[in-house]
Amino acid sequence: MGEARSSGMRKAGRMILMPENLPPKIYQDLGLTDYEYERIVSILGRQPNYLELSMFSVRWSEHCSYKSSQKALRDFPTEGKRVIQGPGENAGIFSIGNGLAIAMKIESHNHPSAVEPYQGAATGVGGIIRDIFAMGARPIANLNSLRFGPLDRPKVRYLLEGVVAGIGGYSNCVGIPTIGGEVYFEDCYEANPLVNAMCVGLVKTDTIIKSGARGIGNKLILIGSATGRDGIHGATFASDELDESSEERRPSVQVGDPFTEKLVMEACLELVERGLLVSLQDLGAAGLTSSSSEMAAKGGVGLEIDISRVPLRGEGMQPFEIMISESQERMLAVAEPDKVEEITKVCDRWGIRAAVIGQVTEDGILRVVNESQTLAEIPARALSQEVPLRNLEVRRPAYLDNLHHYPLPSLESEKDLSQHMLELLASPNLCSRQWVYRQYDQLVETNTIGLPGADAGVVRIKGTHKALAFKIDGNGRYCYLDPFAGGQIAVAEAARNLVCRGAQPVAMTDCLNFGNPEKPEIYWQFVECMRGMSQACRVLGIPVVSGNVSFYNENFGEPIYPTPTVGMAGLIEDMRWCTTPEFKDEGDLVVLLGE
Amino acid sequence: MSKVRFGVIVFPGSNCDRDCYYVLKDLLQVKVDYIWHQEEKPKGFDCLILPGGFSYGDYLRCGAIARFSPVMEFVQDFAEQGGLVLGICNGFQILLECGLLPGAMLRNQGLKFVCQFIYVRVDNNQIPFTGAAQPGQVLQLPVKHNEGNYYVEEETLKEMKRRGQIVLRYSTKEGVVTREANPNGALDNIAGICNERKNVFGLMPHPENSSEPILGSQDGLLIFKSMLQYMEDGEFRYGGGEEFRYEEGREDDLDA
Amino acid sequence: MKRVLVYVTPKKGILDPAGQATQRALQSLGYHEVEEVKIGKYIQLTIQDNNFSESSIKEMCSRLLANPVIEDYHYEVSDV
Amino acid sequence: MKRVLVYVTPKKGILDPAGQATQRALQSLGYHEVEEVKIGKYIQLTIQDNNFSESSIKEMCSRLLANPVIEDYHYEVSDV
Ligand SMILES: Nc1ncnc2c1ncn2[C@@H]1O[C@H](COP(=O)(O)OP(=O)(O)O)[C@@H](O)[C@H]1O
Repeated sequence: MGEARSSGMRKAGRMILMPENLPPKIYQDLGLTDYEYERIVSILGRQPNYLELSMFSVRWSEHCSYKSSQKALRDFPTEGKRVIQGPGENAGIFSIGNGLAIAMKIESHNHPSAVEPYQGAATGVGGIIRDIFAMGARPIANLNSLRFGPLDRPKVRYLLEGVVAGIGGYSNCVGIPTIGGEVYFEDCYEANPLVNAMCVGLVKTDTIIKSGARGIGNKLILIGSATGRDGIHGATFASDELDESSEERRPSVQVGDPFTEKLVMEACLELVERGLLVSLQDLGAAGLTSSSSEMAAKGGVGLEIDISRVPLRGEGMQPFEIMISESQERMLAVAEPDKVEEITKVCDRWGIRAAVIGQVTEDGILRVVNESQTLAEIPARALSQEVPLRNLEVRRPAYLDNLHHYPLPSLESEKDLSQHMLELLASPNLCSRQWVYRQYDQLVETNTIGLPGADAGVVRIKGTHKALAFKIDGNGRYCYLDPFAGGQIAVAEAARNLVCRGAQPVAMTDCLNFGNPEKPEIYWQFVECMRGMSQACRVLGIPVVSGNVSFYNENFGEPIYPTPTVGMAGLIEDMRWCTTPEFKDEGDLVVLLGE
Repeated sequence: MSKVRFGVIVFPGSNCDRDCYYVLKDLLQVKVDYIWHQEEKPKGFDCLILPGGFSYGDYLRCGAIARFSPVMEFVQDFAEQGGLVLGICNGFQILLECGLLPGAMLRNQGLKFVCQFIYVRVDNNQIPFTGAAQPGQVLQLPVKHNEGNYYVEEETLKEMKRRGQIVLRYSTKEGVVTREANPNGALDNIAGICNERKNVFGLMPHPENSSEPILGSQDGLLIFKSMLQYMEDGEFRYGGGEEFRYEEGREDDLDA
Repeated sequence: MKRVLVYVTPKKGILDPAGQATQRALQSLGYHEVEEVKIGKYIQLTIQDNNFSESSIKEMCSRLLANPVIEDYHYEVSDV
Repeated sequence: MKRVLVYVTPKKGILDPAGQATQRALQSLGYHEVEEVKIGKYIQLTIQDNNFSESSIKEMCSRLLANPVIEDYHYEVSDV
């Protein structure tokens, strides 16, 4: 409260909020529509300046705002007796009894992995890990779901090798076992591979921390790496006037630093454990803009950020660059002023930076200042939650009619059958995945009682009799042929895989990979898939606790198959009940269940 | 409860520290504490463990930066006074970098991280870290590393053999040392070595990740139990002689 | 025979975690004069004279030896 | 300011798996003229003038930047 600005200062500051002479329609270059721009003007009651416009453009991007998918996503069942936190936080959480809970989430990093497979995949893993420890949970397992083009193309091999090495490089270094995943090869993913990373963490129910900022006068602390020009998108600086720097100075590919992540993770978990934080949030897409507006909106408060206090890595960074940078390995925390010293000590001990960059205010405004100069003032709630939702058209794609009358070639003789069997076994889509998971540390933390290679990965929970099985599944081909049934199958398959390990499926997370939703056929696929998945979840009684949507997975207008990925958790009450797939003894009966 | 007290050193980026701690505390129920990398004079420890993980991200070279941690002077002194020092994976790399053990690690021959269960044959059970093993006993342990391709100059290798410093070698389940059993290209299938005095031991496989039947193998426990047994016996009844005679172990011609 | 020395360095503005960690390590060893460390690759190629061409060298660099999205490279040619 | 360029290379006779793999990769991309590839590190140090000394550079190299068991190094100094 001590540092709340006097109204005099605020007025003086407001002077510079007058729009600079921005080129007309610069908002279009930033990816905003006419309608969205009008909304921004009416929210602010004036024209936005460039910084404000940049902040809106990244926060209201599809990636951050879910403006095309929000409505459809409401269909998912998200409640259940175990659910502690449904979608909407950094990760979903469900209870497993004994005062313990599991946080889980999936995230896609498809486009970055297509450009730089190692770093793209690595930073994808880094992002999802931060989502988990942002809830105060210690990550206990990673999984991943991968899709590539056919393996006979050198470029595809390069992507596959890089992605797998990147996933391993990051999770192995942070020290989280990768216990499962899937990888498929299909033409439609050739130029647009899918890299979905899932992380699960264990948390005591009474130390769960959330992102909503609280307590007027509390400090806003930026923890971790310095901020550079990472991931600032090309589209963001298209205007002549503002683009004095060369493209070279603005790398949009990010390099992961798993070592720093490990230190940031340990520091944050220690801070949470010792009760030093009020709230915690990771910095992901749209960097400070997104995380601060979410923290403020969720807490029903305002936040003031002084960009002069943000530790920087790049020289001469502009305010908008600081506010939208996607530099990795950073977290944002709110803490009471008298805890700041202690927090700094903990971070120092772990060898990472903690900088007080602002404070919680009463007025609901996200205010960006540079020392005493106000640079931006935006109602946090509007920025975070009032993006105009899109009403997209749906149309059943014409290809379905042809496909449904496709003549399936018939198998002729017995000889054919064994030949086909051999071909199937040798197919990259069915053969052993050992080549992949051998590159992942599956064992660190000494909990992995079900290794990759069987239906689902299993970790035991030390100090209890319990274990948890996790599986990630999806089948783009089915969804392409029938998105509704494909969605159902994805959920059912994950559930079956868990049951095969003796686990009761209890919660789900998902990652919905689709083409351009502005095409009615694609949006139809999306809506149908969602319907199928939701229905399967309802029937099986499995709530969805978190998820992620990735649109625009296309290459030169050719969309990928609709590919929802399902990540599911199953509870094994007694780890001795955990089952394995192999035939055990000679003479045992073999029984086929189902139709 | 045993009086022996273990210390597990925590470097920035260590990630098997908690695993070692768990095995000692919960499975073997012995006294164990973490030692922070910045501590210069920790007191009252009988055995030290440098755990696996990625100290300093393994940037530059595995173990290269960690070896300069303030705690490392203490480790050196401790070793010089005959204290038991165990380095696992990254810990082994740190021991190599600081010269407590001879040789260096190159990248795996396959250029990829390898995580899998392998077999190692105990070629010397006369040291404090393998005393509980039978001669030539085969252990099933996991490896998980990028740089486990052990290298040492030929002259030194000869000396090491003469003194019985080659302790573990990658082998088949039956204990035959073959090229196929070698997961990383290590010279002579070397998986674990000790110093001349036999009180410093480094190995690439992870005994702490294989110390319980439910995790697939409990062979790793043997390493920790050997150390404990040695400490409790309170005397050096192993590996005294200058010339070490390896048990006749089978070995395919690795040079072929 | 030609000897080609290729130098691959992290692009400006791209994070170089190994360089940062090494710089901190040098500082804590007492070399406070070290302001910055960048770590790249140093690749020595031995190439047959008869098939040598600068344009293939450039190709090798941009296709395989360096990743142009995050790395810069330059090279030097000499006879051996 | 001084710029010190440090070149760290695999010692003669030491296996260089990364170099070998790169050579094979170049061959399979059609660059059959490539006879040998060796991969080392290229480290750029920026050092304050007033505390600069060659002997510290040598120390940094032999203590930290290179591992004498498997690596050689050389360096070049220039003003910036
Ligand atoms: N990308 C990956 N990461 C980790 N493990 C993987 C990956 N791909 C496949 N696996 C593992 O390989 C095994 C076989 O994979 P898959 O054939 O997809 O399983 P399923 O037929 O049960 O769906 C599984 O245990 C799976 O966890």
